[in-house]
Amino acid sequence: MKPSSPANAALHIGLFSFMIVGLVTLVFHATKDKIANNERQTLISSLQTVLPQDSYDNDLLNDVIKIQPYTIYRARKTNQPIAAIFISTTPHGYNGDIRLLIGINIDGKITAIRVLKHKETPGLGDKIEIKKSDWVLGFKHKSLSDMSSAQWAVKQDGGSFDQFTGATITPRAIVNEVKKTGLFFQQNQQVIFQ
Amino acid sequence: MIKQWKFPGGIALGDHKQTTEIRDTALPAELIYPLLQRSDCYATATVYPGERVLKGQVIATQKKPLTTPVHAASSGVIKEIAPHLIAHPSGLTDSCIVIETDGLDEALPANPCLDYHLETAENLRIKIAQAGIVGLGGAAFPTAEKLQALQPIHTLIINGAECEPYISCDASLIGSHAQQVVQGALIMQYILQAERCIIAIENNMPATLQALHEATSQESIQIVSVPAIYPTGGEKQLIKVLTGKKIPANSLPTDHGVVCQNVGTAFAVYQAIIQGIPLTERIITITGKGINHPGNLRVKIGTPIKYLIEQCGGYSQNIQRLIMGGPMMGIALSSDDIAVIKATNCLLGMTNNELAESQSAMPCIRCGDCSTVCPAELLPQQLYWYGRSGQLEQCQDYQLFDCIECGCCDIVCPSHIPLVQSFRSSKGELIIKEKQAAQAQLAKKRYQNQQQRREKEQQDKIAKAAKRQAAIDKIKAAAAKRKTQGV
Amino acid sequence: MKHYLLLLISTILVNNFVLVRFLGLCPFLGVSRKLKSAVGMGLATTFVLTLASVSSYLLYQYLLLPLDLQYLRTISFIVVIAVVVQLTEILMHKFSPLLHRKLGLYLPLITTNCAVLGVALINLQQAHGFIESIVFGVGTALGFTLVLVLFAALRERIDAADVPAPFRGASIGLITAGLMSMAFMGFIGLA
Amino acid sequence: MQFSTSCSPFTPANTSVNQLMRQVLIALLPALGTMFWLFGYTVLLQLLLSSITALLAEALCLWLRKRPIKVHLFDLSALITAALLALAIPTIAPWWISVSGTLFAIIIAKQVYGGLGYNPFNPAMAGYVFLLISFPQQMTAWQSPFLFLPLSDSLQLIFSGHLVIDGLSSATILDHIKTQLSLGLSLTGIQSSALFGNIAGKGWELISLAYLLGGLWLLYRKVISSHIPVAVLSGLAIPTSIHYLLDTGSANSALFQLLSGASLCAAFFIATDPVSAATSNSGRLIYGILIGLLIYIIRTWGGYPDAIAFAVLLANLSAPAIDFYTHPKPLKQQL
Amino acid sequence: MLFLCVFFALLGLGLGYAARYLKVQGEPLVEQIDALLPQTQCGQCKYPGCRPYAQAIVDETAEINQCPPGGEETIAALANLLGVATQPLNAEFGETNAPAVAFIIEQDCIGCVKCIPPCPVDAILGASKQMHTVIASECTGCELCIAPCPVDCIIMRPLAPPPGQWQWTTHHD
Amino acid sequence: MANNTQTIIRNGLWQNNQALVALLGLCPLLAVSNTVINSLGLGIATTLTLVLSNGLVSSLRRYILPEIRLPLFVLMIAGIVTIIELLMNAWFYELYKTLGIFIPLIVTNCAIIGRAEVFASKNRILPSLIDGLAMGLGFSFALLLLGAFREVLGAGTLFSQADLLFGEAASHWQINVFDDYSGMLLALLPPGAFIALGLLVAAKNAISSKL
Ligand SMILES: Cc1cc2nc3c(=O)[nH]c(=O)nc-3n(C[C@H](O)[C@H](O)[C@H](O)COP(=O)(O)O)c2cc1C
Ligand SMILES: Cc1cc2nc3c(=O)[nH]c(=O)nc-3n(C[C@H](O)[C@H](O)[C@H](O)COP(=O)(O)O)c2cc1C
Ligand SMILES: Cc1cc2nc3c(=O)[nH]c(=O)nc-3n(C[C@H](O)[C@H](O)[C@H](O)COP(=O)(O)O)c2cc1C
Ligand SMILES: Cc1cc2nc3c(=O)[nH]c(=O)nc-3n(C[C@H](O)[C@H](O)[C@H](O)CO)c2cc1C
Ligand code: SF4
Ligand code: SF4
Ligand code: SF4
Ligand code: SF4
Ligand code: FES
Repeated sequence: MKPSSPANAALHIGLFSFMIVGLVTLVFHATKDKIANNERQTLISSLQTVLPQDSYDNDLLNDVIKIQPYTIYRARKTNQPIAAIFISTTPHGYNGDIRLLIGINIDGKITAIRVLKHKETPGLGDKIEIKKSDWVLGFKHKSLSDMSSAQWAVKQDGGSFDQFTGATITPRAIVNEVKKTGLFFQQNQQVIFQ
Repeated sequence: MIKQWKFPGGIALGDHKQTTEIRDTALPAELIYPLLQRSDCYATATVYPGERVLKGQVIATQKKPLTTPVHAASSGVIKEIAPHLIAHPSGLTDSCIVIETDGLDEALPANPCLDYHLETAENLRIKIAQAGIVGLGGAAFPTAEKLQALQPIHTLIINGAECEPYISCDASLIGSHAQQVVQGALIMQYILQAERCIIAIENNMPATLQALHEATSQESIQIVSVPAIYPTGGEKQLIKVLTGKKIPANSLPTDHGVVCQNVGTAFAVYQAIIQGIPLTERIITITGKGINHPGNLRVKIGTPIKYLIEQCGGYSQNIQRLIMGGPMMGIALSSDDIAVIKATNCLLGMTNNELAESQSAMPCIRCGDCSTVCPAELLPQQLYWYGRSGQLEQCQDYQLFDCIECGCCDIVCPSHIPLVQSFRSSKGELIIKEKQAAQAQLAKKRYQNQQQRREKEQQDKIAKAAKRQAAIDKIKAAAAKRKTQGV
Repeated sequence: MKHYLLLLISTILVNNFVLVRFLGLCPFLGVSRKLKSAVGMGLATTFVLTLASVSSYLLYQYLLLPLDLQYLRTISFIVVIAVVVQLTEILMHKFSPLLHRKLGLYLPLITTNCAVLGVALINLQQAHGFIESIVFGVGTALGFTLVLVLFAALRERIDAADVPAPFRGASIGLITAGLMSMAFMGFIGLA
Repeated sequence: MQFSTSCSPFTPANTSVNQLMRQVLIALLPALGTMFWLFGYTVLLQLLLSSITALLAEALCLWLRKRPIKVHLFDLSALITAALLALAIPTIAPWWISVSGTLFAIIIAKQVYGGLGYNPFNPAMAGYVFLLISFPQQMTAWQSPFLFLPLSDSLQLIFSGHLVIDGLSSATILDHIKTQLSLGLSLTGIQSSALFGNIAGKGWELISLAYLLGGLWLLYRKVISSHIPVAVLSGLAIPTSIHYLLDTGSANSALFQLLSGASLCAAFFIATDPVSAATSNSGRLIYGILIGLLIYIIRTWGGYPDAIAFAVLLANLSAPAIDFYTHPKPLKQQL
Repeated sequence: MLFLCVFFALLGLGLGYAARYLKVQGEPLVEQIDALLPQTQCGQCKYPGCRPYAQAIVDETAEINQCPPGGEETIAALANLLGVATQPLNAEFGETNAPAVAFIIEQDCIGCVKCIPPCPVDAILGASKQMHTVIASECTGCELCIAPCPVDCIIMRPLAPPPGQWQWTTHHD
Repeated sequence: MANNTQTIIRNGLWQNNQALVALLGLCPLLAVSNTVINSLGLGIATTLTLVLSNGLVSSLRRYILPEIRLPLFVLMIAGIVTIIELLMNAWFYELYKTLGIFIPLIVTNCAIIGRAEVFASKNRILPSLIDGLAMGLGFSFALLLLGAFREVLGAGTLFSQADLLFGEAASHWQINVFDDYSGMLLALLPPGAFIALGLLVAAKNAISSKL
C-alpha cells in the first residue's frame, strides 16, 4: 500500500468530519430545548419529592442560594418564604460521603428528606434509599423544637430514631446531619431568605 | 576432620546395605558387549565373527569422541555381531558383539609398571584410555577424558559415598582392596597434579572407614565421612559438601579445579597402570528380597544377568521387578536376558512389598515439598506443570536440564506424581525439538543452495542462448552485408 | 498532596477501572494470555491513557468550552484519542516490530478501549482539574496494568489446569476476573 | 524371565494427600472445641451443614466430569474447605448461608478450575467473601460469646430463624472498635467495654489460642512450613507496632491485632493452603507479608473490620505473579 | 464548528506525515514465520515451499493451518507468534504423518534420474543408468520423488530412533 | 467469507456472537446488565448504532483512505452515537441517566469498530446492514440473558423499572420471581457480572459442543 499524500488524508478527515459534525449539530439543535426541559423537569421533580408542588408558587430553580457547605432552594408562596430545600453532605457514612436532600418548613418542621448519593454497604447501609426501605419517611414532620436535642439521635444513642438491623453508623450519620441542617436553618433564616 | 558444608535438599533414606565378602563368579558360556556406550556414542567393532579373541584383547575401539575401547573379558570365539537386548531404559535391541567363551580364559600378556612416577602424566592418561576405563560410579564417562583438565586441579575427590540404598559394591571393594584403591587414587592425583586428595564415604560404614584408615596411614590422603543424606554421592553435591563450592549449571567440576572419581574407577586405574590389565571386570551388588542369595560379586563385564542370578541362587517367589542400579536412579529391566555393562553397579530384585504399591497420581497440590528436597534447587512442581501443559520453553527457563534425576522430589510427593518420568519426557521432547530444528535448518540451507544453483543455471542458459543468438545475428548480418555488397 | 494520593489509590485499587468500573475489558481479556505481552500492553496503554487524559482535558478547556461545543465532546475526544493511538502504533511499528505484531490486533483496539474515552469522560463528569486529570489518567493506567499483569500470570497457571471443557478459555477467564473483582471489593472504604 | 518396567525411583512415598488433609482436620479440633464451649451446638450444626453440602457438591461435579468419585472425594480437601467456612461464618447464621457459601466455594472457586490443586483462589475464603458481600446483614451478626445454646434452640435458630433471645447477637470486637472509633471515642474507652476480654475480644482470644495450638501442631508434623505463618504474622505485627508507637490513641497493639479476629487462623490454616499460595520459599515470604500488610491496611483504613478473607484472596491473585518474579534461578545466575 | 473541522484536518495532516516518514522498512516477520515451518519444502500447503507460504501468511492470503508436516505444533507456534487463536489443521491440505524418509529399493531402480530434480534438498544421489540412493540424514520426507519414479521403487520408511536417540515419553495425562 | 444472508445471521446471533464468542463490547455488557430493562435499552441503542455504522462505513468504503481508516470509522461511529445520545437524552431521559456514560461509550464498543473493520469495509451495503442487525441482535440477546440472570438472582425480580423505557403504563410490569427473597447482592455487583457472563459463555460452549 502506498500512502497517499498527507494533504489528501487531511482533506479526507476534514471533509468527513465536516459532514458528521454538521449532522450532529443539526440533531443537537433539534433536541436542544427538549433536553434542557428534561433536565429542568428532573431537578424539579427531585425537589418535589421533599416539598409538595402545591405548597409553593415561585420558580424554585431560580431561587437558589449557596451558603457553604449547603446549596439551598428557597420556596415561597405569594412571595412569602415558606420552606427551604437543602442539599447537604455528611462525611460520616460507613463508606464516605452521603448526600442528602432535606426539606424544612419555615417553622422548623422537616417536610421530608431523601438520599441523593451514598456509598454505604449494599444490603446493610443502603436501606436509606427510598427504593429499599421507607426508613427515610420517618423524618416527615419531625421538628427540632418538638424534640429535645437528645432525642434527635438513633435509639442506640438514646434517641428516638430507629436504626436498622446490623447498621447503626449510617442512620446515625443521617440523623445527625438532618439535625445539624435544621439547627443551621433555625439560626440563619434571615440570611437565607434575604 | 576437614570442614564440611551442606548441600541443599536431599533426604535420609533407609540404607538396606549388606557389605559382604566379594564372591567370584564362574565363567559364563557367552559374553555380550553392546557397541552403544554413553547416550549416542557407539564404539566401532574391530573383530569379525569366527575370530578367536583372548582375554584383554580389544574387540571395539574408540573411533568417535567420548567412546572407549572394549576388551574381551575371557578368551573365546566371536559368535556374532547382531542386535540383542541391551541394558537401556528403552528396552530396545541394539547391535552387540557376542563371544562364545572357550573356558580357557587365556589372556594377553599384562604390561605392568612398577613405578608410575617415572611415566609422564600424558602417558598414564593414554594407558588409562587404552584400558577402556570409564567412570564406574554410574555415568560411564571416559575417565581419561576427565583426567585431562584444562584448568589446574586442586582437589581430587574419590567418591565412595554410595548414597543409594542397597548398593554396597564400593564398600566391599574398599573392604578387600583398600590398598589398591588408594594406589589408584594416588596415580590420578599424580596425573592431575592435585594438591589434595579426599576419599569420601558415608558415616554409616564404620568398618569401611576403618579399612581405609589402615590403608592410608602412610599417605597424604584425607578420609572424610559425610552424612548419609541421599544424594551426597552426586558429584556436585559431594563437591559442595567437601569444598563448599557450588558448581554452576553448564559448567564442569574441572572448571573449578575439582575432579571427582568413583572408588571402583580408582581401583580400575590401579589395575591398568600398576598391573597393566584393562578393565574387564567389576564388582556388582546383587541384592533385594527378590534374590535368594544376595551378595557382592566380582563379575566379568558382558556376563548375562540371567547367569549371575543363577549364581546367586535364583529369584525368590514374589520377585516383581529387576532393576539395574539403585532404587532411586536405576533402570527397570524388562528381561534378564541382558548383559552387564561397565556402568552396572547393582542388580536389584524387588518384591511387591518393597515397591511402591501403584497408587494413582493425584493432581499436584503445590505443597512445595519437592522443591524443599531438590538438591539442584529447582522447582519440580513448576517444571511438572509446564511440562504437563506443553510449555517447554518455560521448562527450560526453570532450568529443566539442571535436574539430575535423583528422584528425591518423586518420593516425597504426597500426590504420588511420577515427576522424574515427567522431567525425562520433557527433556526428551526438547531434545527432539532441537534436533528437528537443526534438521530443518539443514534442509533449508540445501534447498536454498539448490534454488541458487538452479537460478544460476537458468541464467547461464539464457546468457548462453543470448550469446548464441548474438552470434547468429552477427553471422546473419554479415551474410546480409555480404549480400548487399555482393549485389 | 494527600488529595492526589487518595485519588491515585482510589483509581488504582478502590475504583479499579477494569474490575470495578468495567472499562477496558476487551484488551483485558484479549491480551492476557501471556505475562510478557501483558506487560507490553500495559506500558502502551499507560502511555496512551496519560496522553489521552491530558489532551482531552486541554481540548475541552481551550477549544470546546470557549466555542460552546460541549455536545461534540464525544466526537472530538475520540478523534484525539484515535490520533494518539495511531501515532503510538506507528512509533511502535517502527521501533519494536515484534511487540507491534504481538499486540497487533489490540493496538488499534486501544482506541476503542473504553478506558481511554472513559478517562476523558469521567474527568469531565467529576470536573477534574489539570493535575487531577493527569493523576487520574496515570492512576487508571497503573490500575489497568496492575490487574492485567496479575491476571495474565493467573491465566498462565490456569492454562495448565485441568479445567472442564465448557469452561476452558474465555469462560474461566471471566470467572477468574469475577473472583478478582470480588477480592478488590476488599479495598472499599480505603479512599 | 520378563519383568514389568517403569521409571525410577522405585521407592514408595510415605505421605499422601489424604494424610496431609487429615492432619489439618485434626489440627482444627482445638478451635472447634473452643467454639463449641463458647457457642454451643450452633457451631456443630454449621459444620455438619457445610460438610454435607461440600461432599455432595464435590461428588456431583466429579460425576458430571466423569472422574473417579471415590478417589477424589476421599482426599478430604472438600472437608477442610467446609470446616474453615463453617468456623468463619457467624454460628447463628441461617442454614442457607452455609449451604450457599459452600456451594460457591466448591463449585465456582474450586471445581470449575478442575478441582483439587488447580484453584487459584482459596475456596473457603472465596465462599466467605461471596457470603459477606451477598448477605452482609446475616454475616455481621455474631452470636454473643459464652451464650451456650442448647440443641433444640440451635436447631430452631438455624432452620427457622424465629427464635428471639435477648443479647443473642453482637458485633465482633473488631467491628465494634471500628464503630466506636467512627464516633470519635478513644481506644481506652472502648477497651473497657463489655465486649473486651483480657487482650482482644472476649472469648475470641481463646479461639485464637486454639488456632495457634493447632497451627503449632501442623508445624511440628511438617504439614506446613513456617514461612507463611511467620510472614503473615510479622506482616501484620510490624506495621501495627509502628502505628501503635506513633499513635497510641487510635491504634491497636500488635498483640491485640494478632489475637483478634481470625489472624491466627489465617496465618496457620488459610494462608498456608498450598494450592493457592506462592510456591517457592522466598515467594511464600512475600506472599505472607502481603497478606499481613493487607490485613493491617484494610483493618485500619478500609471498610471491612476483619479483612482476612479479602487479604487472602488479594494475595491469591498475586501468587502466580509472585512465583513468576521469584522463581530461583539457582546456579546459573550466581556465576 | 468549522474551527473544529479545521483542527481535525490538521491532525489528519500530522498523521499523514507521520505515516509517511515513519514507514517501516522490510518485513522481518517472514523470516520469523519461515523459521517456525518444518522446511520440508513439500508444497502441501499449495505454495512452492515453506518460505512462499510464510510470505502468504504475512500477506494474509493464507491461514496458519495449512502445513501438514508441521501439524498442530507448528500451528500453535505460529498462533503464538502472530497473537491469533490456534485452529485445527485444515484437512484439505493433507494430514500429519509420522516422520519418514524415502528409501530406494535398489534392485528395482533403473537409473532414470527422474527422481533427482524434484528433490528439494538434493538428497538423492545417482547418475543416469546407475542405481540411485537416498541420503537418509538429508531427506526431509517430502514424498516429491515418489510420483515421478516410473517403476515405483521409492518407498517411505518410518523413522524409528535407535536406542541412542531414544527418549522417555510420558505415560500419564 | 460466505456472504449469504443466512450465514451472516447465524454468525451474528450464535456462531460469532460478539459478546459470547468474540468477547467484544464487554464493558457496557457487564456494566449495565443488572436489570432486564437496562439491558434492553442498551441493546437497542447498540443495535441501532451497529446497523447505522455498518451502513455508513459500507456505503462510504470506497472513499476511505486505508491508512486513516480507523480514525474515520471512529469519527463516523462517534457521530452516530452522539446523535443517538442526543435523541435518548430527549426522549428517554430517565433511561439515559441510568445508563450513564455507557451511552457515549458505545463509541468505543469494540464490537462496533470490529464489525466496521472486518465486515462493512469489505462488503456491500445490504449484507453490511444485515450483519449489523444480526450482530446487534446477538449482542442484545446476550445482554438480555445476562440482565435477566442477574436481576432474578440479585433481586428476585424481572422487568423492574419498565417505565424507564415504556412509559408510566409499564411501571407495574415488574414480576416478583421469588417472594420474600432477600436478594443475592453479589449478582448485582461487579463480581457477579463477570461470573454470570463466564457461566453464560460456558453454557454456550456446552450447547455448541452438543449441537
Ligand atoms: C463488611 C461490613 C460492612 C458494613 N457496612 C455498614 C454500613 O454500610 N452502614 C452501617 O451503618 N454499618 C455497617 N456495618 C456495621 C457496623 O460496622 C456496625 O456493626 C454496626 O453499625 C453496629 O450496629 P449495632 O449497633 O446494631 O450492632 C458494616 C459491617 C461490616 C462487617
Ligand atoms: C558432554 C559431557 C562432557 C563432559 N566433559 C568433561 C570434561 O571435559 N572433563 C571432565 O572432567 N568431565 C567431563 N564430563 C564429566 C562430568 O563432569 C561427570 O563427571 C560425568 O558426566 C559423570 O557424572 P555423574 O556420574 O554425576 O553422573 C563431561 C560430561 C558430559 C556429559
Ligand atoms: C543422584 C546421584 C547420586 C550418585 N551417587 C553416587 C554414589 O553414591 N557413588 C558414586 O561413586 N557416584 C555416584 N554418583 C555419580 C557421581 O555423580 C559421579 O558421576 C561419580 O562419582 C564420578 O566418578 P566416576 O566418573 O568415576 O564414575 C551419583 C550421581 C547422581 C546424579
Ligand atoms: C495446610 C493446608 C491448609 C489448607 N487451607 C485451606 C483453606 O484455607 N481453605 C480451603 O478451602 N482449603 C484449604 N485446604 C484444603 C485444600 O488444599 C484446598 O481445598 C484446595 O485449595 C483445593 O484445591 C488446606 C489444605 C492444607 C494442607
Ligand atoms: S511434592 Fe508433588 S504435590 Fe507437592 S508441589 Fe511437588 S509435585 Fe506438587
Ligand atoms: S529429580 Fe530433578 S527435580 Fe527432582 S529432586 Fe532430583 S534434581 Fe530436583
Ligand atoms: S506444507 Fe509445510 S513443509 Fe510443506 S512446503 Fe508448505 S510449509 Fe513447507
Ligand atoms: S528423497 Fe524424496 S522424500 Fe526425501 S527429500 Fe528428496 S524428494 Fe523428498
Ligand atoms: S467494550 Fe470496553 S474495551 Fe471493549
